[in-house]
Amino acid sequence: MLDWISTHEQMIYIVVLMVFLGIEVIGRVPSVLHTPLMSGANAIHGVVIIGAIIVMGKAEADNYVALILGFLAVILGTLNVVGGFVVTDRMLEMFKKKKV
Amino acid sequence: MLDWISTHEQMIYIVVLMVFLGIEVIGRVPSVLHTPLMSGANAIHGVVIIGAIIVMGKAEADNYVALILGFLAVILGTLNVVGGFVVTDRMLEMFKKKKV
Amino acid sequence: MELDILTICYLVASITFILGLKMLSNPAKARSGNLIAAAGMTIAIFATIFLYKDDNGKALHNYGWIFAALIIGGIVGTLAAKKVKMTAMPEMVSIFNGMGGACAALISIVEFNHLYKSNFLVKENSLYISDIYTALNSASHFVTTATLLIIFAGLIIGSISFAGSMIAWGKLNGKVKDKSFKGQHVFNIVLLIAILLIAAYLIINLSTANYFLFYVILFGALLYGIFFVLPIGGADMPVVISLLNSFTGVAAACGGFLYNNKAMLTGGILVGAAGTLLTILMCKAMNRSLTNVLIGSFGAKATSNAVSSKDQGHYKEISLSDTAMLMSYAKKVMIVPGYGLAVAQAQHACHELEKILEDKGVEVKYAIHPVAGRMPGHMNVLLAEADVSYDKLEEMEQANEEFSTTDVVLILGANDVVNPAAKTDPASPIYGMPILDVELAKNCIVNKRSMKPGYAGIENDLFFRPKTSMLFGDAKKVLQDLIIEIKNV
Amino acid sequence: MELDILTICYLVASITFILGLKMLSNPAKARSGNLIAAAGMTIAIFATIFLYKDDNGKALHNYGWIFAALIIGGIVGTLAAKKVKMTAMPEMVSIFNGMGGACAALISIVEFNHLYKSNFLVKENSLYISDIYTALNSASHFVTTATLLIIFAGLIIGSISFAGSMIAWGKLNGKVKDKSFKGQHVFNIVLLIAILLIAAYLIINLSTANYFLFYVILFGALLYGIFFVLPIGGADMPVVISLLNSFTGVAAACGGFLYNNKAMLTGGILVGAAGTLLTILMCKAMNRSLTNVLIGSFGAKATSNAVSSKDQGHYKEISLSDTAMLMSYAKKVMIVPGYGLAVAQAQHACHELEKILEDKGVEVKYAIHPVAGRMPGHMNVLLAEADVSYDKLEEMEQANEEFSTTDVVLILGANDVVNPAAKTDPASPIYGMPILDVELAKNCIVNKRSMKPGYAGIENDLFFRPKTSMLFGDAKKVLQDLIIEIKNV
Ligand SMILES: NC(=O)c1ccc[n+]([C@@H]2O[C@H](COP(=O)([O-])OP(=O)(O)OC[C@H]3O[C@@H](n4cnc5c(N)ncnc54)[C@H](OP(=O)(O)O)[C@@H]3O)[C@@H](O)[C@H]2O)c1
Ligand SMILES: NC(=O)c1ccc[n+]([C@@H]2O[C@H](COP(=O)([O-])OP(=O)(O)OC[C@H]3O[C@@H](n4cnc5c(N)ncnc54)[C@H](OP(=O)(O)O)[C@@H]3O)[C@@H](O)[C@H]2O)c1
Repeated sequence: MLDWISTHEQMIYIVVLMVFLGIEVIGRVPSVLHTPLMSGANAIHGVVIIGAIIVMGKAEADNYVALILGFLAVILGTLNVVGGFVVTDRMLEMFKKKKV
Repeated sequence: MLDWISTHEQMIYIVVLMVFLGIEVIGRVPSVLHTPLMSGANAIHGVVIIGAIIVMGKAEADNYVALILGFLAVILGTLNVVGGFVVTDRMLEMFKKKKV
Repeated sequence: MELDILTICYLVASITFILGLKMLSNPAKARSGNLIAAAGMTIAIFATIFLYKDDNGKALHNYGWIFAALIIGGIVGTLAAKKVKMTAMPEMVSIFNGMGGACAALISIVEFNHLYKSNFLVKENSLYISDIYTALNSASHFVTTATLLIIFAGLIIGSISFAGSMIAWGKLNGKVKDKSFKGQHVFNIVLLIAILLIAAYLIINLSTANYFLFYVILFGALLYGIFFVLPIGGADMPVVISLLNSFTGVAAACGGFLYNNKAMLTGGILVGAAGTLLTILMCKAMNRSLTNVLIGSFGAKATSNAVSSKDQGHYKEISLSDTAMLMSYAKKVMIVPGYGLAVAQAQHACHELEKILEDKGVEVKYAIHPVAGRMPGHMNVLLAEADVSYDKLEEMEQANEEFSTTDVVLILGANDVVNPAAKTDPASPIYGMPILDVELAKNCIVNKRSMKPGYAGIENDLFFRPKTSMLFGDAKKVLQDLIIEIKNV
Repeated sequence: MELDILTICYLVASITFILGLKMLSNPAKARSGNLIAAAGMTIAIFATIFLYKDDNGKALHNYGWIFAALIIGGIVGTLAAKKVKMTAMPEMVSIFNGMGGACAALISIVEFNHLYKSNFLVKENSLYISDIYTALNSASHFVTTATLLIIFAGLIIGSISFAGSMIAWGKLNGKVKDKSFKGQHVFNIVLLIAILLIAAYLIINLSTANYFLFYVILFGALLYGIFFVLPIGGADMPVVISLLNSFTGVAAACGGFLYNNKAMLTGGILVGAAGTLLTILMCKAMNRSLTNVLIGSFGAKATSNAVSSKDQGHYKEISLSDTAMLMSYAKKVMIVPGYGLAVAQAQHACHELEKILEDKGVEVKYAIHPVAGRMPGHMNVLLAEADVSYDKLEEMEQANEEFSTTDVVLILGANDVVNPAAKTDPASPIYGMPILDVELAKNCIVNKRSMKPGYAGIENDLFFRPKTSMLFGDAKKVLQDLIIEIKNV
């Protein structure tokens, strides 16, 4: 366990720092932006699609489980990413006049 | 050069994230706290003393240059750390009644 | 070389995620922030497809499949997101979030099979496992344990997020009703513990004998997701979705560990942290605690209150024609939209009323409470759909300044956000929530269908105040009739 | 095992640094933030001493020396920090900052010698180099290059920061005067480029023939540090110190790379980034740009202005006795302290005046401008030293609201912060800086020694306004006489 810490020291640092950043970064969001922000964040975690792509791309041609599940995973991931960003953009359209 | 990037990927990440954090974290400091904040930050970079200690602690008994310079370095580093934190604390004493 | 470019692409992606999220929390930059993050994501995806190499330097294959999937997902996603009605967007977000969770779970399943195969069956396949070994750039068989740990985490969190989101979605569009049986919370906790225990057991000694338990876990997690969300009141779904959202973030981060992929790791953790904070902020905005939302005691209290509450004093009603009179001869009218307006889908009628009054030379404005409706910005979105111009919408602060100079306030299906108890009654569940001071105006007309309470499930003194008069009926219907009346004035 | 604990200690330290800095930027938590960071630092230091192992598992030795140094530094540091006068604190900070820079530079020197020795001389020593190799956990002779790069960066930045801080210190306590010769900026730039070129050359091909150039670089860097700060106006030293502060941070970070030490790395970068932003914020507060401060065009303009400025209209003076009268019979008096009060060290006299007036039943308050004096919070610190109670100090916003109800405003050695030009004259260098609206008060008495301009070096219309009357003389002297007069009223 302990030695795992020092072998993964840098990983741990990255995680800790990201946590701080995640909190700092949205610290002062006005409540009217809560929904778009949620939706934007939702699109960002669609980055999981990268994993799906790797699974898919590594699957041997005979390994149908991997192929099919991977295929599904990529579709779902894309839905998350594309849908997420588009919906967010549409929401923010609503607020654009605010900016002026 | 390029391969240096991927060998030090995580280091680079840590640096980048720290930069963001450094900026985010003091984003909203009121101008009356500028000086104490500067002083506190000044104390924090005294962490360089760790390097001085390592130099000192590694120096072979016959290597006078290392010993003397290392010795000096540790003293200076300590000055930075101790002095820095104490001064900051004194400054902030001034503002303590503000808190109430 | 290619790998280095890939690294850089990932770094860029991570940075765009941070910047994007930062800008998303600032009204002026939100939209470009979203686009920046999207750009970063695109880079990361294509960089992965073309530059990724496993640790034996093998590039990815099955490009056909990958692009097919990308295109399908892309088209469906875009269409769904474009077609959805403004007011149904939280549902959409919930679905997309579920997709992400499912994606994470699927990855875990596949990786588990790989790991299992390569560890216990065909050793010739061990090339692959060595792969994970190095991927986790660590030594010792400890790896498998760590890998398993990550895989299980991804599976459990992902599944919960998926199942939960689906239920949340169902609730938002009314397909699923609030259900809860006695001691459900106990059941949930037990279920969760059971899942974790089995997982721990498998991680320590996985064998050909017990590997099927993996699927038990999968099933258990899905079940938990369902029971976790079922009892929570439909109005709290925005909060729940935001929470599940951060879950999915963590699930994605697990993938990041699994493939030692920084883009996934940073993106996932970032959303995990930000999502959690956002969830808390959302609760604050309605001033409630997260636990309060999850244990749903609020909803419970609501009903009880509603029942127990006796009609304290008497309220006066006002006829359509009188209302028409009052408004046509007013100098300034403020409209306070609330959840009811959304339910009645009366935004267009409302806009029409506004125009007619303006033609009569009446100044009309809208007073928007930050948590009016069922999601932050709900009213902005709703009215924007009926293209009410934005300069007519006033944030709570400005609005409260203007009420004193207002002749008539028309409250359309709003209740809690104009409940004086929030200021006067420390015992009230909404005590402390800033509200719209409609009482400052000369007259105050409230349209709702009955005297029933709103979301908070509490009586509203306002209705019994001298200045206030009730105009019962469905918002849409009432507005349409009102418009006719005004025309005839 | 020990190494793992060390890692954890470092992680803790890094976190305390982040938290500490975050809390330092929030008035309510600042002090505890400072203590938290200090605690983390202590942990990091002792963890290093006792747990550090080089890559051959050798622990540190020379404990005697180390502790001796720690004790000496600790005692001297504490005493210096405790004894220093409140108003001299920026000087102190400057010194300590210089120490840090020097420390970083020394480390680079020692490491360079090691590296040089082990690379070009006694090969038996190569144990040590392998050490650095692994320390940088990378392959290929590229390492030495990288190591050299880091060492040089640490040396150059550290030295600049050291020399610069010393000059800044000298300026703050008046030992060093502003000096600049024609084309100094060009000279500086050339010098810097030269340094970098030599460094680059050494990094690429270091040999027994050219290694002495290392010391040329050291010397050059020190020289640059001096010439960098010399021409900048003494009043801008707080900004300069803050900048050098972030330099030292980067220098520390170099050490972090060198020893692959996360505490140094994170701490250093954190300060580097935060310090840079802080520097910019400081400039904003006085609304100037950083370049403007560094190139010092401000100071230049100042003198020119001062010379060119003709006395526009006439001002009226007021006698001590009249002032005494006016104040004793006033209901409310506001005192506006400025840099002059600090120069005259008149804070105690000022406090006494306040007490006497209060005894006479006059309400006395202080109006504190955020950038009054020569460092942010200068006035707070100054008045606190004469223990003026804090409820008497009003921030600019509140103060501006109170002036209208004030009978007499007494301006003690303040000038720019009450200069109406900041609001009216777009051409003025201080245009846009928020100021204290002393003109709202019934009477306005200005104490300064002459009609000379202040920091910004510009005329002040206020002095020529009907409501204003001048009370010339050194603040301390004037106040003491004023007190006597008031006693005799
Ligand atoms: N904005 C958010 O992010 C968010 C999220 C979750 C919860 N909430 C909570 O939701 C509440 C929002 O307050 P609110 O005043 O907007 O809504 P509300 O307090 O829930 O009141 C809505 C009122 O509209 C009436 N109504 C329902 N359908 C109607 C129809 N067809 N025609 C006319 N009236 C109708 C209802 O009374 P009748 O049944 O008698 O008609 C109800 O009293 C707050 O308590 C807030 O905390 C907000
Ligand atoms: N606070 C910060 O962080 C900071 C840092 C750097 C620069 N600054 C700048 O410093 C300025 C501060 O404004 P300020 O109004 O406080 O100071 P100021 O504008 O510099 O004016 C100080 C005035 O005090 C008078 N004075 C000097 N010695 C005196 C003495 N012994 N007795 C009485 N009067 C004396 C001087 O006039 P006589 O010579 O005629 O007596 C001078 O006009 C601003 O321009 C600000 O931007 C502030």
